[in-house]
Amino acid sequence: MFVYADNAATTALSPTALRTMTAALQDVYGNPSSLHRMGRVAAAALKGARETMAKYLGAKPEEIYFTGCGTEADNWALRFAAYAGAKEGKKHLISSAIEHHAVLHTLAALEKEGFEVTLLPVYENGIVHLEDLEAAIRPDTALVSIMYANNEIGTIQPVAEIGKLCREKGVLFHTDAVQAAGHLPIDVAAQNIDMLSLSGHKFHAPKGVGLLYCRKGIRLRPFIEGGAQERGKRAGTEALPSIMAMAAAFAESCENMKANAEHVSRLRDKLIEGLEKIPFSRLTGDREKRLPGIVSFCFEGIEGESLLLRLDMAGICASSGSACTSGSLDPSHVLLALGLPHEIAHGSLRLSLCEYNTEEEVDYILEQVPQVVRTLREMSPVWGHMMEKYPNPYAD
Amino acid sequence: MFVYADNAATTALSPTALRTMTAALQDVYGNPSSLHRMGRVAAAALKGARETMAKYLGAKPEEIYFTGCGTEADNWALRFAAYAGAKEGKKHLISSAIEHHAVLHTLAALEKEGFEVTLLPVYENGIVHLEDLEAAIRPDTALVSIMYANNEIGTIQPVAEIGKLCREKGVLFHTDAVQAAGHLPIDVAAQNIDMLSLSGHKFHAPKGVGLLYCRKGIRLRPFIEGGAQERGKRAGTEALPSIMAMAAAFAESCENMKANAEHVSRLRDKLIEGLEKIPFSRLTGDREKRLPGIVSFCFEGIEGESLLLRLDMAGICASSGSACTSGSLDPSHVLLALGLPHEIAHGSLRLSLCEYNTEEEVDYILEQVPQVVRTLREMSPVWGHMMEKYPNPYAD
Amino acid sequence: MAMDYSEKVMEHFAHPHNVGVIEDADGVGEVGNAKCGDIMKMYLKIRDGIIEDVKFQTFGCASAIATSSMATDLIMGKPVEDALKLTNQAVVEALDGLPAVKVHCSVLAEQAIKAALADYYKRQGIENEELNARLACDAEHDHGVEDED
Amino acid sequence: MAMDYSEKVMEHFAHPHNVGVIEDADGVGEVGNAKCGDIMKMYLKIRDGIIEDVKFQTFGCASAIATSSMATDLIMGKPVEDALKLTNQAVVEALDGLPAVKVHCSVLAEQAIKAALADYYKRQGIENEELNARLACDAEHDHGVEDED
Ligand SMILES: Cc1ncc(COP(=O)(O)O)c(C=O)c1O
Ligand SMILES: Cc1ncc(COP(=O)(O)O)c(C=O)c1O
Repeated sequence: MFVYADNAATTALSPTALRTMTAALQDVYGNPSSLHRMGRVAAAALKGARETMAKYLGAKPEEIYFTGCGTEADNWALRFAAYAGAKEGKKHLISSAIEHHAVLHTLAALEKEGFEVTLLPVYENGIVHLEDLEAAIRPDTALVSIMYANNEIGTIQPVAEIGKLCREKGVLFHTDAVQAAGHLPIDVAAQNIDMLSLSGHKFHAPKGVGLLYCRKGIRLRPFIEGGAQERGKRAGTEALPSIMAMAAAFAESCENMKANAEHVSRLRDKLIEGLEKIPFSRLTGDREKRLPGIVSFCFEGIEGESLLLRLDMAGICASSGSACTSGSLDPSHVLLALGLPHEIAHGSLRLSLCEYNTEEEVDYILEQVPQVVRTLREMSPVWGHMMEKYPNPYAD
Repeated sequence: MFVYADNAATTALSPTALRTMTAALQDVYGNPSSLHRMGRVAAAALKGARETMAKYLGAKPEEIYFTGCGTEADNWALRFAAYAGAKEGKKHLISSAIEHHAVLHTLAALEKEGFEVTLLPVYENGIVHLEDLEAAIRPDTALVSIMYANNEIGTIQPVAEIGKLCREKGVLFHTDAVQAAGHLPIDVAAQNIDMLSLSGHKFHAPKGVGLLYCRKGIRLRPFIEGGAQERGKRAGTEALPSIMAMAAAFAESCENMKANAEHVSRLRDKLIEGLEKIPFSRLTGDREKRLPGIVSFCFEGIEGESLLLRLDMAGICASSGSACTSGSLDPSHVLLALGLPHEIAHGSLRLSLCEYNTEEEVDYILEQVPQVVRTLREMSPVWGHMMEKYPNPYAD
Repeated sequence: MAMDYSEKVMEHFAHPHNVGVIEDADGVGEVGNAKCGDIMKMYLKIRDGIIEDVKFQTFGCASAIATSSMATDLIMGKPVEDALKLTNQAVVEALDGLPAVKVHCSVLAEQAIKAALADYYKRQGIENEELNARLACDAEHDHGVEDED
Repeated sequence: MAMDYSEKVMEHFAHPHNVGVIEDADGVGEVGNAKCGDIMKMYLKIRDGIIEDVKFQTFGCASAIATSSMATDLIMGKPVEDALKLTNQAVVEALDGLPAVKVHCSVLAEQAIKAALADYYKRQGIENEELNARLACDAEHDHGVEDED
């Protein structure tokens, strides 16, 4: 059996997105900046895609700026807000400890440039506390950037409440909604979101396209300069077929959001229940406030890459926040931010589902994971040491 | 008849690129960073594409950094070189007056940040003089950025000679090869190019993918930060299907470069000869040192947008450097840099061909353009004023 | 960006009405300059206070040609007083709108007609103070690019 | 990036040789630590200076398991002197290479075997100065990520 359960890393194209994309690649090859008929067709398609994205975000078309990926949108939002703030003497930035590297590494770079960064803690369940945010906001705070949903543990942040607080305090609020878009409701106006990043390939659109939403009234400055594309704010010939496919996929995901979420979260909960039966296992991140598709666990005594590759041998595509998957010494900063010790964080597994996954696949995962975990534990000296202290659950 | 003659704006996908792209969109959906089989397939495809691009650039695979467009590559190269130079007290940048806005606007932004910029003149034929460059290089010059070939008038700069001079002077050399790539031979090693930008959609690859070549040994810093993609230098999930299609299209363009150039330049020369017969017309840019596909003219007494839209009505897709196509007051900076007066620069037309264009299409263009020019002149007061001074060539 | 011209604009651009020269015109006006990329020249034939004929020559973009064409349509056969009241908004509306960056063309068309009318008055020995004042103050027409925020 | 493991590595990872515990081992060595994500434990059964049996337990990534497996294969049935000469390069070569970021696993495998041998010597009342020195100096194994420039 083959099971793709790594949808938080990237998704397969939806049939709709594929159809839109292949048609566009053949027929809509004009440059939207060109005045002739091919250009006008392209410009109209671009306009349509912009309107679609805006509609499902609760935004205005002129608040949408297409980018090359979610990371670019994150970099853009942060650097823009930081430099705009600095001009008014505001050099303090607030974010959370479990942001994606697209945010954290940019913040680190800004820190080197003289900005001050506060990273809010997330506690054991992986969610920021509003009181912490309120306490952290200072008169010189230029930006609050808190992700909508986390990519490793799937936890959902109280974005609307954060938006409200930031609006009250007069602080710009950006949210990295790369994992949320297409999976959780977004209404930038109702949620008081000033800027928002998303990336197509997390909701069955192609890789290499994303967007930044920026509320009208904010004098956004370009990050990539050149031609007059995107109202002069983001230069570079638009990746039109990808943009069109993203709009088609986003519309589809939003229209089916409720049904998808029901189906996927049922599978998720079944997986969680099943995997919790594995001894010395623990769910990471809040049980309730999590993305419909994300199941994240740590299994003591084993290491994530081995687990992953053994599952891959069994036909299951998954992911891990283990250091060995990243080539660095430390396991994922997200798992460490939950207060998990290194040795436990190393044994992490993320299964991320989408609406294409089936109950049979979940059953298959539930058959395989316990076996693989047991096999690896049986060759693990760490597990051996643990079994000197605890009764061996595998002893027959 | 329908004739697409705007290939310098963007090209249609080649059948090869389309095939590669649609196959990849369906089958290679894994994230190259993922460890499981889908990720490994994706990583292998990425590696293959990188090797292909490197091979046809005369570069090493580890010198290739994929980007979201040519503009991003230009922005990246310039900002990186400027900031790296500034650390050594070098705050002088050299470029040319006819660069693309991706370069010029970035330079303008850097100027505001305290860098000093020298723009070399290009003279009547649109080509920089080496002596000017040599004279402009100072001990504190951090970068020379000269485009390989110009997008409006097609002129080719003496890149190898510039590279040699820069190497001798110990100055970093970047070239915007967006218009050259796939159409002119590139060998970064032989031509002493330190950094080079290109964009897929100018050689029948999809829009939304480009690359920066950066010579090994230069400590390139990221422009977009986040994940560890592209050896930690360019974060963001790779646009893999687009990258694969770009490699396929680039290989094809390079393999067929000679044959294509022969075919296309024959068409180009026929067009030039034919259009020169139009009274009060002039070719812009050097006659010999120009891209095989670019035909650029100014027709006195008329304005480019009207010309363009009338040609469009006749089924011909073309482009113009007229101010009215850009919404700005001044016509193209490129035409002005040639010393053309505003009123003449406003009457510019660019026809850009590719290997898909045919002789019949050229004949059709040669039938239509003179008619349209004449019609517009007959309703132009400027032409009327001219005809008070000169004998009317249209008088029967 | 690609221009979003209405069908009306494209119609008038493709088949402009009243193109040409009136050799024995009663009033001629030319505005704009080639440096900026648009010049309009209007010719009026006026009898008994009625615009009997109007023709134009235009160097410029599609919307410059279309607004010239529409403006001549709007005043053809009308009393001079009506022509004096022609506004660029009326031209824009009659064309079902113009892209923001092209509105200046309609201003130019209005000015060209007024310049021709001023010329007519002048030849008649009449000083139309109001018209001259208006023309002087319009002269600095704004070609500016839209800035959204 | 996705790891580029050789087929040999994947073979040994999927079906590691000599996994387990030797209850009455003559030498046992454990190196690495859980914080870094890899621990290897080696058990040796030695008779007449020959390694009669060797088993391992490993907590770690695929290459940690594969290098443990390969390292035990390489010393199984060999004289102790040969085992002492085992280098991490030999393990890497026998596995047809390792990704650069994973070479440290082979170092760990070498160290685990040497630690087990040191334990064997100690139990035998023999001080192997050279071996102890080597172990002490290896202890700070480098887990660093490759930096290309
Ligand atoms: C010379 C030149 N440089 C840079 C660019 C920018 O490329 P892209 O639009 O793909 O970002 C272009 C094309 O528009 C170009 O012709
Ligand atoms: C939360 C989050 N932010 C940002 C990104 C970056 O998106 P992309 O890789 O498309 O640039 C990702 C995905 O990798 C993500 O999960």
